[in-house]
Parts: sequence; C-alpha cells; structure tokens
Amino acid sequence: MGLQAYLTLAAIVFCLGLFGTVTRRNTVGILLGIELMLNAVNINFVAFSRFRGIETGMVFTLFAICITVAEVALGLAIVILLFRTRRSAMADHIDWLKG
Amino acid sequence: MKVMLGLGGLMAAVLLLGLFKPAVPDRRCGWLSLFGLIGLAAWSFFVRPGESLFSDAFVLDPLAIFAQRLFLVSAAVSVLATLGLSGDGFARRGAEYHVALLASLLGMFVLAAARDLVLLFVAFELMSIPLYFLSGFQKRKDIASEGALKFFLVGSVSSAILLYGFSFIFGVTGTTAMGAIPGALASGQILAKLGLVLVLAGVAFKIAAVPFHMWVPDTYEAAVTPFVAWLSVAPKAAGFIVVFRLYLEGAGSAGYMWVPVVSALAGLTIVAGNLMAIPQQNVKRLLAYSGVAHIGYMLIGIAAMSANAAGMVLFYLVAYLFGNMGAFFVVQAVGSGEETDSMSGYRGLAQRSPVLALSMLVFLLSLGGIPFVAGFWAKLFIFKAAIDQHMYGLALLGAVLTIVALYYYLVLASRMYIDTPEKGGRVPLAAPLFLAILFCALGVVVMGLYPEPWVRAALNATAGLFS
Amino acid sequence: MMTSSPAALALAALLLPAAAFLIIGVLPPLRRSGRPAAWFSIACTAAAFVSAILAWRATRGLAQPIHAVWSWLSGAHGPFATVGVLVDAQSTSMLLLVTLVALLVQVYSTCYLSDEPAPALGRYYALQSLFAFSMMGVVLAPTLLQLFICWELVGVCSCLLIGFWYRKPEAARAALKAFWTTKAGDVGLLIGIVLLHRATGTFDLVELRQLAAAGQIPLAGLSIITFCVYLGAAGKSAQFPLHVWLPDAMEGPTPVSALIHAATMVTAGVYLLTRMEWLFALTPQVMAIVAWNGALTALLAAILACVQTDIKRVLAYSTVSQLGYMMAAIGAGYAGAGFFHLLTHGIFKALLFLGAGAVIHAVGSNDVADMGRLARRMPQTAVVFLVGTLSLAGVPLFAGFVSKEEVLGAVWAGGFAVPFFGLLLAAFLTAFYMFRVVFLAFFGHRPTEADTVLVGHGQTQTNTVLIGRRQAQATMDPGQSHDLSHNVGHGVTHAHDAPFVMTGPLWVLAMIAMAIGIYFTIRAPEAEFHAPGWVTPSAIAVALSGIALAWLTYQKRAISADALATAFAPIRRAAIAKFWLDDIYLAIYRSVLLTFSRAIGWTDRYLVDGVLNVVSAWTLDAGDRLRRMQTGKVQDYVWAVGLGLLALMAWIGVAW
Amino acid sequence: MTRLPVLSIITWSPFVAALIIMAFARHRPLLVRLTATLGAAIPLALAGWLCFAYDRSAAGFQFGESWPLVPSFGISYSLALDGIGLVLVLLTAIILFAGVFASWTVKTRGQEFYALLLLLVTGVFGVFVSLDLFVFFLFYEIAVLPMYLLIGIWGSSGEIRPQGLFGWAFKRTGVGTKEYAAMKLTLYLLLGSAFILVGILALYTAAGSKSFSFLDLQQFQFSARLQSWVFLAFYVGFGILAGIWPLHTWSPDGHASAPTAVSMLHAGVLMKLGAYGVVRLGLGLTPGGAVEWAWLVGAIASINIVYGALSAMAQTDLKYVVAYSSVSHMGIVMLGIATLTEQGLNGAVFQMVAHGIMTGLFFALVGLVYEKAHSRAIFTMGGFGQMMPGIATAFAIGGFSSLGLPATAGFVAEFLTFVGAWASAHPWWLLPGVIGAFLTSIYVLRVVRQIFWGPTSADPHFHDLPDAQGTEWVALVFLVCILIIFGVVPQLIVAPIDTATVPLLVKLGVMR
Amino acid sequence: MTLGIVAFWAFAVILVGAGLAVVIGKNLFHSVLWLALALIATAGIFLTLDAEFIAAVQVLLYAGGVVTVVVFAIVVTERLVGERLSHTSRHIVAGAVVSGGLLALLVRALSQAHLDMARPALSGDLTRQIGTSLLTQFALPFELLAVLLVVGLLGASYFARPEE
Repeated sequence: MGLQAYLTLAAIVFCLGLFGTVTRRNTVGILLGIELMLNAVNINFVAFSRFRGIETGMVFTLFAICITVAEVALGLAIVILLFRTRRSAMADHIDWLKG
Repeated sequence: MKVMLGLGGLMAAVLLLGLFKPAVPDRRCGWLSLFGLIGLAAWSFFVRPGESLFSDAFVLDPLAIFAQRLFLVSAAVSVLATLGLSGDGFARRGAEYHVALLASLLGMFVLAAARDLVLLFVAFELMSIPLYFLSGFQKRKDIASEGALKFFLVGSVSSAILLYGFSFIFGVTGTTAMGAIPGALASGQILAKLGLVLVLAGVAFKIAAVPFHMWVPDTYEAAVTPFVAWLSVAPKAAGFIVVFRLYLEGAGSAGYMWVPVVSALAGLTIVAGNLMAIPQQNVKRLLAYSGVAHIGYMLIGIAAMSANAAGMVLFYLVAYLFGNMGAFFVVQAVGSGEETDSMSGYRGLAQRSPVLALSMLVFLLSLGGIPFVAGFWAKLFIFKAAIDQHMYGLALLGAVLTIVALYYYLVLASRMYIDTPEKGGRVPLAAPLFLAILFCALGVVVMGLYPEPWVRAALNATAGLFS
Repeated sequence: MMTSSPAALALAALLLPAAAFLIIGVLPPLRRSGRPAAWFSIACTAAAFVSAILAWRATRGLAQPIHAVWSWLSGAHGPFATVGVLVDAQSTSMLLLVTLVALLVQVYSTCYLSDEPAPALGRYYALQSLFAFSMMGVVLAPTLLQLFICWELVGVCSCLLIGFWYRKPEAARAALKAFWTTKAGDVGLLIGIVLLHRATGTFDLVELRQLAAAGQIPLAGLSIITFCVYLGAAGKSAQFPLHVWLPDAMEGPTPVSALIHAATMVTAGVYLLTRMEWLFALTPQVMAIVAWNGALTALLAAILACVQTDIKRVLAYSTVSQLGYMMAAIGAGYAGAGFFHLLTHGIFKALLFLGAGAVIHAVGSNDVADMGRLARRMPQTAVVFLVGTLSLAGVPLFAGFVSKEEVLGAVWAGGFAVPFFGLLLAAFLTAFYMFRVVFLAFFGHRPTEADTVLVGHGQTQTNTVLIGRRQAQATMDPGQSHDLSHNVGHGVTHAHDAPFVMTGPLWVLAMIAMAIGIYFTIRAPEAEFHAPGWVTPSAIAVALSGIALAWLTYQKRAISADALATAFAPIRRAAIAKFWLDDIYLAIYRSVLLTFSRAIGWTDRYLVDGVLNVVSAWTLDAGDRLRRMQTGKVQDYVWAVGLGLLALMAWIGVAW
Repeated sequence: MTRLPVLSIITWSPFVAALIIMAFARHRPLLVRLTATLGAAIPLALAGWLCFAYDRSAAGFQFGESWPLVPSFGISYSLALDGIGLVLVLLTAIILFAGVFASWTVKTRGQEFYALLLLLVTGVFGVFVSLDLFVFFLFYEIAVLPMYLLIGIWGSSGEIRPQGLFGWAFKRTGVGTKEYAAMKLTLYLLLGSAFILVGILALYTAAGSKSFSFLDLQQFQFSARLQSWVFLAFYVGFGILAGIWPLHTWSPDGHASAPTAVSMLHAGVLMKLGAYGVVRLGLGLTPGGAVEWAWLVGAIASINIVYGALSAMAQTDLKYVVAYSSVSHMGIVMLGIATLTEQGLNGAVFQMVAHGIMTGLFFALVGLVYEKAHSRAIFTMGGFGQMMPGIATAFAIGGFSSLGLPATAGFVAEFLTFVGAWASAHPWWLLPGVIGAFLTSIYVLRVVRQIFWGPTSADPHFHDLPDAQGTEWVALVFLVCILIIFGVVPQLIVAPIDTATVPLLVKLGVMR
Repeated sequence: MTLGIVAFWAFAVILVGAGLAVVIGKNLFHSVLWLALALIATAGIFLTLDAEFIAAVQVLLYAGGVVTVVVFAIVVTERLVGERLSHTSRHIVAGAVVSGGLLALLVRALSQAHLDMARPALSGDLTRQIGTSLLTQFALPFELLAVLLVVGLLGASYFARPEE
C-alpha cells in the first residue's frame, strides 16, 4: 500500500475523532474522540517514518503515546473531580462559566 | 543550559521540600521558588547567546534568551503574588502548585531554545499539562475544575492538531529539525503548507486567537488569580516564540504566504476580543477578553513579517506582561478583600485604596495604549510596523478598536474613580502582593517613560530571524 | 506745535470722555457714588467741548484734511489697519455738535435722573462717556475700520442706554430690538468694508478718496459695496425698512433719546454717507436708491407721526422723517445739504426732546392726552419747545428752515422730482403733526374723553394700559423707573417748569437754533446747486399750511379730527399698524428664525448625535450578541477550533 | 548654553504642583488651592515674559530646548515656540489662572480635582511648545485623558429625553448623564488622536529621515497623494477636538456636563489644540493637502458657524448655549485657517485666543450663576441683573465679544477672518461668517435679556441671590480685562502671530 | 505484498469502523471497548508498516493503559452516580460539517501531494535505532518526558485525591 493510503486513513480517523469531540455529550466520550485524533497522528508519523526510512518519526510516536497517556490520566482526574461536585459527566451541564 | 538545569534543580528542591514537609500550611515552597526564580532570573541576564547542544536541537540564540528572561521574570512575579494569597488550603498544597508551575516554566524554557520538532513538542506539552493542572488547582471551587476541564479538552484537541501538523512537516522534510521547514515550504510542497496550517491552529489555541480563544475567559475566571496573571502572559509568549521559530525564522519571502491569514486572524481577534469584553461584569473575564484582543494586536506584528515587527511583538509582550499581570494582581487584591471579582467590588476604590486604584488605572491605561505607560509604545510600534508594510487597513482597524477597548477600561476606571464607595476602609493588601503590583506598575511606567533600552533589546532578539 | 494743532485738539476731545469712562468704569467706588461720577463725566465732556471748539476754529479755512494715524494691526506689508483722527471742517463741525449736545444732555440728566439710585447713575454716566467717545470716534475716524469699531460701540451704548431701566420688559425688548436692527444693517456695512478693502487694499478714507479721484477704484462690483455701506447707514439712521427700532427706543430715558436717538447717533449713517459721497458718486444706481428711500422714509415716518399720541414717539418718527430728508439730499448728490440739515436738526431735535423730557418729567406721562395747557404752567418749556417746533416745521428765521430748504432744493436739483414732492408732502405733515402736539400739550384745554378718540382709540388705550402697568410696577418695586413713579402723582395740574439745570440747556439750544436760523436766513450759505426760485416759497407755504391745519383742527376745533380720521381711514389704519413692519419682523423672528433654530437643535441632538449613538449602541449590542456565542459548552469550543482550522486551511489554499 | 529652560518650566510647573498637591496637601484645602495658584502663576508670569522676550524680527522658533528621548526612533524632547505657540501658551496660562480661581469652591475631593486639572494643563502647554511630533502627540494625550475623570467625578448630569428615529440608541447609551458625556468626549478625542498618530507615522515613514522633529519633516517634500490624505487624517483627527461638524457632538454634552474650570479649560484651550494642530501639522507639514482640501475645511467651517449658532439659539440650558456657541466660534477659527490668507490665518489664531478667553469667561459665569441660583434653565430665570450686577456686566461683555463687538477681542478675530475669507479662493465664505455673527448677537443677547434683564423671576428661589464674592471676582475681572485689552490693542497678539503665519503662507505658496 | 495490502485493508476497515462506533455509539462503556479495538487495529496498521516496537507500545501503553484508565474512570463515576452514564450526541450536523469539511480538504491535499515514493528497504534494526536516538539525539526530550509524566501524575493524583 502506498503512503497515500495510510495518510488518508489517518485523516479519516482524525476527522472521526474530531467529530466525536464535537458531538459527544459525555466528557469521557469527548476524551475518547481526542484519543482517536491522537491515534490518527501516530499512524501518520509511523507511515511517514517508514516511507522516508527515517526512524525519528517513530521516536516522535513514542513520545506522543507517552504524553497522551499522561494527558488522559490528568483529564480523567479532572472529570472525576467535576463529577464529585456536579454529579454529572455531561459536558453540556458544565456551563456555569459562559458569556 | 545551565540556567535550565538550575531550574530543574529548583523544581526538584521544591518537590523534595514538599515531600518532606507534606501538608504543612506554610509557604516555604513558595519562598523557595521565589528566591530560586529571582536568582535564576538574575542569572539569565548574564547568559550570552551562542550555546548549541544536542546536534543543534537546543540553541540559545538571542530570541531564546529574551524569551527565557521574560518567562522567568513573569514566573517570579506570579510566585510573589501567590505568596500574597490568603487561606491555608493553598499554602498546604503549595509544593504541588510550585512544582507544577516550575515544570511548566521548564517546558517554556526549553521551548524557547528548541530547534527540533520532537523537543518542541515535548516542551510544548510539558508547558501545557501543568497548566491544566494549575488552572484547576482550587479544586474546592467547583468552577475551578470546570475551567480546567474546558482548558484541558480544548487544549488536548489543539495538541492533537498541532501534532498532526508536525507529522506532515516531518513527512515532508524527512527530519525533525526545524531548519528544514523553510526549504520545504519554499519548494511549494503542499503537505508542508498543510502541516504548518495545522500547527498554526494548534498554536492559535495556545495564544488564544479568535476563534481558538473560547477557553480563555472561562479558565481565567475559574483559576486562581496570580496563576491567571501568569497564564495570560507566559504561555502566550511561548506560543509566539513557536510562531517565530516556525513561520518567521529563515522563512524569507515564503513567509509572505502567511500574511493574509495572520492578518485575518489578527483582525478577527481584535474585533471579537474587544467587543466581547464590553458587556463583561466580571473583571477577570473582562481582562480575559481584553487579553484576547491584545493577542490580536501582537498578531498584527506577526502579519507584518519583518524583523522589526517581530521585535515589536516582543516589546508588546513585555509591556503586556507588566500591564496585564499588574491588572490581575489588583483583581486578586480586590477579589480577596471584597470576595468578588465583579465590577461592583471596585466602586469607589480610589477613595478607599488610592494606591491600588492608581495602579489599576495605570495598568488599564497601559492596556489601552495611552502614552507615558508601556502599552502605548507597544501599540504604537505595532501600528508603525503595520504601516511600514502598508497594512493601513489593519492598523486603522486596530486603532479604532483601541477606542472600544478604552471604553471598557474607562468603565472600570469610572467604577474606581467616579463611583462613591459602598463601604469604607482600605482593601486589605498582603505585602508580597503589594510588591508584585508595585513591580508591575514600575515596569509599566519605566517602559512608558523610557522605552529605548527595551526596544533595543527586543530588536536585538529578533534581528537574527530574518537574516 | 502739537498741543494746538487741530489733530491734537481733536484727539483730546476724543480721549477725554474715554478717560472718563475708564476711570468711572474701573473705579467701582466712584461709579457707585453716582453724583461725583456724573460731575466727573460732565467735566470731561466740557473739556472735550472746549477742545472741539478750538479744533473747529483751527480747521476753518484748512485746505487739506489733517490725518494722524497709528498702526493698530500689523501685516506682512506694513500696517494692515490704522487708527487715529481725520480732522477737517466736516468732522470738526460734527464734533462740535456732538460735544455740545452731549454736554448739555449730561448736565440736563443730573436733574432728570436725580431720583435714580447712585450706582445706576454712575452706570448712566459711564455709558454716556463711552457714548461720547465712540461717537467722536465715528466722527473723527480716518479709516473705515475705526469708523466701524466706533459705529458698533455707539450701537451698544445706545442699546444699553435704551435698556437703562432694564427691569422694564418693554425697555429690555426695545434695547435688543434697536441692537438687532442696527446690527442687521451693520452686517451690510461690515461686508461693504471688507469688500472695499479687497478692491482697494486700504481702509483709509484719505487714500480711498485719492484712489477714487484717480479713478483707480475698480467699478465692477462697486455698487454692491456702496449698497452694503448704505445698508449700515440705513440701519443706524433708521431708514425704511430698518427704522422700526427708533420709535421703540423711546423706552430709554429722554435725555438719552435727545442725545443718541435724535442729535448724534442716528445721524451717523448720514455722516458716513457724507464722508463717502465721492465713492457713492461712482455708483449712481445706489445713489438713486438712497434718494428714493430717503424720501419714502421721510413721508412714511411723517404719516406715522400723525397718529402717535406719545410725545416722544411723535418726535422719534419726526427724527426718522428728517433723517429721510438728509438721505434724500445725499442721494441726490448734494451731501453738503444733507450734512447741513444734520447739524441744524441735531440742535433743534435735541431741544425738542429735552423739552419733551421736561414736560414728561413734570407731568409723569408720555401721552399728549394727559397734557394740555401746559404753556401756562411751564412757560419756559413752552417757549423753547415752540422754537424747536417752528424750526422743525421749517418756518423762516429758524434753523430748520434753511437746511430743509437746502435739502428740497438739492433733491430737485438732483433730478428726483417724485421724491421731491414726497418730501414736500412730508414737510406739510411735519408742520401738522408737530403743531398738533404743541396745541394739544401746551395750548388748548384739559383733555376730555372726546379728544383721545380723535387721534385713534386703539393707540390711546395701549398707552393707558402701558401707564397703568408702569404704575403697578412702580408700586410693586419702588427701586425702579421712579422718575415715573415719582411724577405720576403730579399730573398736569401740578406741573411746573423744571429747575435751571434742565431749562438752562434748553435755552442754550433754543438760542443756537434761533441764531443759526437768523444767521443763515440773512447770509444764505453758498449753494452747490441751482434750485429754482419757487422751492423756497413753496416750502414756506406747505409749512404754514400744515401749521394752519393743525391750528384749525386741534386749537380752534374747526375741523373735526374725526372727520380727518375718516377721510384718511385706510392710511390711518396702516399707520396705526406701523405698516405691519413690526409684525413682519416678529413673524420672521418667531416663526422663521426660532422655529428653524429649534429644528436645527433637534436635528443636532437627535439625528447628528443620534448617528453616533446608534453606532455606539450597535457596538454595545454586538458585544452582547458575540458574547452569547460563548455558550459555556466545551464541545462548542472545540467546534470553533475545528471551524477555525477549516477556515485556515481553506484560506491558505492547501487544497487548491 | 546655560539659559533657563523656560518652556520646560512652563510646561512642567503645573505638573509639579499637581504632584505636590497629591503628595503633601491631603485634607488641606487651602494648601491645595495655594499650590495650584502657584502652579498656575508661574506659567502665567513666564508666558507674559516670553511675549516680551520673543524676538519678533527674528521670528521662527525660539527658546529651543532639546534632549534625545528615543534616539533609535529619532524621538527627542525638543521644545520651542513660534508666534502662534506663544500666544496660545499665553492663553493657556491665562485660562488656567482664571480656572484655578473659578474652582475655588470645589468641595468634594478638591485635592484630586486640582491635581488632575494641573496635569491636564501640562499636556496643553506641552502641545503648544513641543517641536517633536511625537512628544507633541504624547502631550496631546495627556491633555485629553484627565478630562474623563474631571467630568465623571465633578461633572453634572442633565436629562435628555430620547426621541426621534434613533431614540432606542439613546436609551442604550445613557445620553444625558455625566458618565455618558465623559465617555463620549474621551473616546471621541482618542479616536481623533488615532487619526493624528497615523498621520504622523505616515509622514515619518515617508520621510525616512528617522526623525520626528517638526523642522526636519518640514524640509521634506512629500508626494502630493500622501500630503492629501495625511492632511485629511490631521483634519479629521484634530478637527474632532476643534469641534468640526458633524464630529462636534461630544462638545456640547461634554462642556455642559463638565465642572466650571474644566469647561473653561476645555472649551477655552483644548478645542484650540485641535485648530492649532491643523495649522501646525496640517498646514505646516502637508501644505499641498491643505491647499487641496481648503474647500472642504472652509465649507464645513461655514456649516459650523451657522449651524452652531442656530443650535445655540434652540437651547434652553445656559451651559448648552455656551457650548454650542463654541461650536460656532470654532467654525470661525477653521474658516480662518481655510482661507489660507494672512489675515484669515491671523484671524483664526486670534479667534483661538479671543474665543478661549471669552468662553472661559462664559463658563466661569455660568458656573457662578449656577452656584448661586442652582439652575441653568434660562427661561426660568429673570431679573438677575439687579442682584448680581457684576456677573451681569461680565456676562454682557463676554456676550459682546462673542458676537464680535468692537473693542473686544472677538471683533478683531472675526474681522480679520472675514477679510481673509473674502480674499480667499472662496469669497462667499464671508457670508456664513457674518450671518453667524449676526445670529450670535441674537442668541447671546436674548439670553442676557432673559436672565439679567426684565422683572425678577417669579420663582422665590431666585430672590436675593448674591453677586460674585471674594476670589470669584478674580477670574471674572481678570478675563474681562484681558478680553478688552486684546480688543483694544490687538497688536499685542497679532504681531507675534504674524511672524509665524507669514512664513507659513509663503511655504504654502499662496503668498510671496 | 498482497498480504500487506489485505492486512492494511482489514485493519483500516476495523479501525474506521471501530472509530465510527466510538463516536456514535450510545453506550459509553461500549465506546471505550470500541476504542480499544481501534487502537489495536492501529497497532495492526503499524505492523503493516514494519513498526513492531511501536505496535507493541501501542497495544501495551495505549490500548492497555488508556483504556484501563478510562474504564476505571467510568466505573468510578458510575459508582458515584449510581446509574448508567448516558452517552448521546449533539449537534451532529454541525459536527459533521466541520469534520467532513476538514476531511475533504485533507483528502484533497493528500491527493495533490507527491506521495508516490516507494517504501524503502528496512536497514538494520529499527527498534535499536529508536533506542539509540532516544538516548542521544533525543535525550533532552526524553528527560523532559520524565518530568512531564511526574507532573502529570502529580496533577492526576492531586485531583483524584478526595478532599482531606
């Protein structure tokens, strides 16, 4: 398969993730969307890296994965924190700050 | 590099101090961070450019050093103001707070000098993730976690977009070295353009350009004020450094392709930021929106695409640092005294606490771009840079919206000066906070009265970008 | 030697009253002390009078006018405007008239206004001094600019003196009416001066005259200039249709009327035209306008005077009428005749006014209906008043005769036949209405209800109402207008001659009027023109017939005044309505000017400023609307990021 | 040279006084006032001295001082004075001096009031003396800003009924309140300053000489197109401050709401900054633009004159009458400038001085009347002349000057302007000028009659009002005297002005 | 190569399908499981790109770590609330427009790019290369990553810790 196929796949996944973040009501759902987006980026990196024959792309992916994990952990902690006070994980309800 | 290591050491020290003195309500961590930061800041002024490490992935050029000083000073001032916060809760968890802040600072520090995409990305994330944490630091306040959540979610999406952009850049250049970007762009590779556009969106989130700004008011309103003061300046500055590195440095004539979009972003940001600030009753939100508008002005400097203009963006950042942080500090003082960030808390402030009111006035005037305070020169230089590039429309738009900005600044001023106070007595003001306000006021006034050295420093820092 | 040179003398005459004004003005204690201020002012005016006499003597036989100027405004090429004195026979004789009448009036006023509170008296004399200075400034002006300056100053003095009893609404209104009407004319004069300066490059009368003589004044547009100048003169000298202010100006104290609104200020217009006759001579069309309008004014004012019952108003209209004579003469091209009439008129009209003032002072009313048989109680006043009246009527051996005959001759000689007959008719009417006043006030019998009807019911009623109001006011507020309050109780029966301070000036003026009359009847002045021989007899004839008609109607009652009134009913109605001029002006002021100004004021507030407010309101609303986009929902924030990204990508053109 | 930096002393002594007031005079009202008097007297004395010391034969800019401020941008703190600046500095000193006395009775927060007032005047002085465009601009801003607080704190609100097509907008903006007036004024003037700044920067960039010095820029021949639009920018920017139609609407509201001394200074001096800017920068730096746009300037000035006078006639609030009369009179100033003739320009500058003093006097009087009668509604008052003869006299003299009566400064100014107008390329400008003067005579005297003449008002509040007392006299007598002196001996003012206008016109190429 | 192609398509279909299920599914818990599937499918894609190490990391860290954390969070929150979390979508059209538009632009850009490069032969041990460069060229980011993880955990624990 050519590079283009990989990239297109990544683009599709990326946009799916974006769609998820924009449309999900649940904060966790939004997080899942973000994971998809990051996942798409990783495909991109690895694909470029492989087709360029340069391993730094893979390194990039490694970093990205690690950071993502940290990010997700922090994000979920915030969600849980909010959950404790608001009794809801609905992002729609988290709109005390606005205007 | 040594300063950076010092910063890492400081972070470790604070962490250790926090580990060994857990949950003790004192401010030792804060003082340690403060003195450490002051020391480092002082040290940073003796650093000379030229250091280059990790096969040119980390280069200390004048721009990096300028930015690092800015980060250090702003962090020091913020920590100083933090020491003025009242309440045990904060002091008890001081170690976490300061470690996170120092970590974020470390990220900015590296970011400023990074010439490699991997390093840049990691530094970017190192800067961002503690910010999410810090913005939700007052976890007992339920809006704090809401602000943090919004910041986090939008930030994560933006990180993803940024990283996606990086992937394309890497794909086109075949290397993670940033030096290869201009060449790729110049060769007209569409994916290079695509990558840079995606990165631009990611960075636009960080600097809060419209329409990537929407997290700003919510997060600012929710977070603890001294941190917001810093959040409103340092990460923005870092974002601009990224812009310099990726879009201006060595770009040559290829950089001109960014002029229309950046101009549009700038115009949109100025207009929307200023207009949305008008109806705000919460001063923190007002400053948040006004901060968004300021980003727009700085973007004009970017759009002008010249070393001069870039220098003026740096100058603007410094002026903005003093003015905006100072304003937030006053908000902090009034907020802790009156237990409200609403405009009504400012009624008759001039008669209750004249010094506080005067400092606020000075900060507001500086933000509004009035002569004899720093903000005036900043706006002026930006407009001049725009006019030099024959961007009259943008300069005019900026000038006209400055009037709108002055409207809401003056409304706040009228609360302080024209309204009669509802209650008597001074607003209590902690000594460290007072010092921080004084420092900012001094900065604003000194810059306003004698901008020459600052201008020279800023121009010096960006001189290399276009060579 | 400078001190004796005419210029220095004239300058002294000019500056003495100025000094008096300044000293009275800047020393409040002196001003508030009243009487000392009065005597100080009188002393200065007397000194000025002496200087004027000396200057007049010094200029007799002077071939060239003496011209002394100092720079007032500088310009790139020498002084732009100068001030100074221009001394020649004309100006010194006018100077003499002004200082003389001013002096006499000031002396007279010390008694006439003796009941005024001290500060008001001080104010009065300060203004009198200022007036004297300004009037002399007009007279001696070597440049049109100085003339204009002093011209306006006399106007303001006139306004302030008319409004001397400023608490009386009528006085206040009359003062402003006088100011505005003359100011309207002055706008013309100002334009004229500005235009003339542009055309010739100078304001200086001497230089202008030289230019005119050399034919170097461009004729194109000159008639506009002269017409504008004439407008100014018409305003000041109460020419139709700008004469409306003068009768109302009688609300001022009578000595003021004598000085300003009879002898001096109102003649300034005539004087101006006399000074510039050589310029007007270049524009015959304007000259014709001057002549025709002069005759028209003379006639109309004479008609108006016939229906007045207020003694001062009769005199005021007669002044308007006589000013018309002077203008007609100038328009006919013989300014000398006009100027001569100006001088004689100044004397006898001042005499008449001061005499009337004595009567009013004694009777406490302006209305002739309240008078009658005063000759018996006030013999001195009656005599001098009669001298004045005969003079005005143009009876030989009296001052007015010579000059009026000159005027008539001049108009005929100038080829203005219709105006000439108009003037002749006016002369007849003049004799009639003046003697009507004389018979009603000084002779005849105590007035009855029937008498008042004769002259027009409406008018009398107005006057009665007026007096009633004054009385009410006087009782309400004893501090003001007390020459009336003090006198109101007197009535005709207790009237008596005034003390010498008042009669003295009357006698002086009467003597001068007689002397001039006799002198010039014996030694007729050298005429500049050839008037046909029948002019003099016909003038005498119309005067005498006018007197006769008045005698028959009001003394002998051989002719019923009612019959006369019916016979001339349409004219009378028009005259009582003052030819509706006041109504027209009032309509213009109220309906046009004030309404228009209100419309503009509304426009400014609600439309011009409205636009600004709309823009501001839009801005505020835009803020509100945009703010609502900030929904607080994080998905929307992310969506905005996505949208921004989309827009960026689309714009930068990554895909095409 | 070790010469005394006179101009700096003039400029900064009010500022120093303000600092002293803020620092040392807390809760000591008399000390505040004495310090302010001193801070006003020093410039007055020095300005008087300058009038004599100014070398008329040498003309040009004198008493120069210069220190570099931001060398990398060619900004230097350089001050100097020519004939126009000289008389305007004198005017400012006079009005300031009178204003200090006129606000002697300010009760609330007097310390801050005087400090801000003096600060503002520092800006005004600075504008008139600075030779560096940048410094000029800085001072300009100082002159504008304190106004916000001065009006906002010490001003007075009126009531304006929203009506008409745009009534909804009036409700939204809160028209009539002092906050509204202060905000409108400040924002409007700052908007103007944005135009000015753009103009200055454009010239600076085009010249490329790295200098903001007026003298350097004056040497430079800018392209016709640049001159054209930069002049327009200057015209609009400064014109807002000078109250050109239709950008004048801040002025009536602002002046009516402002406290006495502020109205005096603002209408008396600040509006002149605008006209001065048009002369100094517009004519001086962009002569081509000035010639090109003279028709517009003159036409709008004509509108100003007549429109302002008619608007003034329609007002029922005394302060609004005076405020609109300023709009009308500033029209005469602008008309004089537009004539581009010696007399016209002299007249314009003279009118700046004359109107400054006159309107200062007017506002002082309105303030006094208000203080005594607590009313500004013209048609409720009446017969005050008996009770306050001093105020009545001063008002009448001010009114006479306003309508251009000779022997007051107003006449000379108007006359010169009219001469200039007729000599200009558009002679018909003369007509609006004289019509305006005539209309002025109507509305001014109408007000005088209503308030001071006639029988005493029926309203018992208006009985037994005192005349001016004590320090209140100072401002009145001082201004009246100056008004008359300048009217009688105009040469005092015209001579220095002429030294500046003639070279300007020569440079404009309309005069040899 | 056919195996590669088939594998690619298989994984791609799974990936996209699972992704779709993640973003439109009604059950949050199922969504997480679909995400796990998607991540594993991504690992498969990596395998087709000869990146075994990355694939392993992907499975272990990502699919393992992330999904575990998320499931944990869901369980915690559900326990807190005591009811099933609703998991619906909103503004689908607006979201679809933006993401669809973005996709269109991306695909168009990709189709215009010159991506016809051949896959180069593998040279040496990729994992070793990665390791080497991590400790040399990328030592600094590596260190920073450590700091980042520390701070991230610090923050997470700070938030997650119940109020004292």
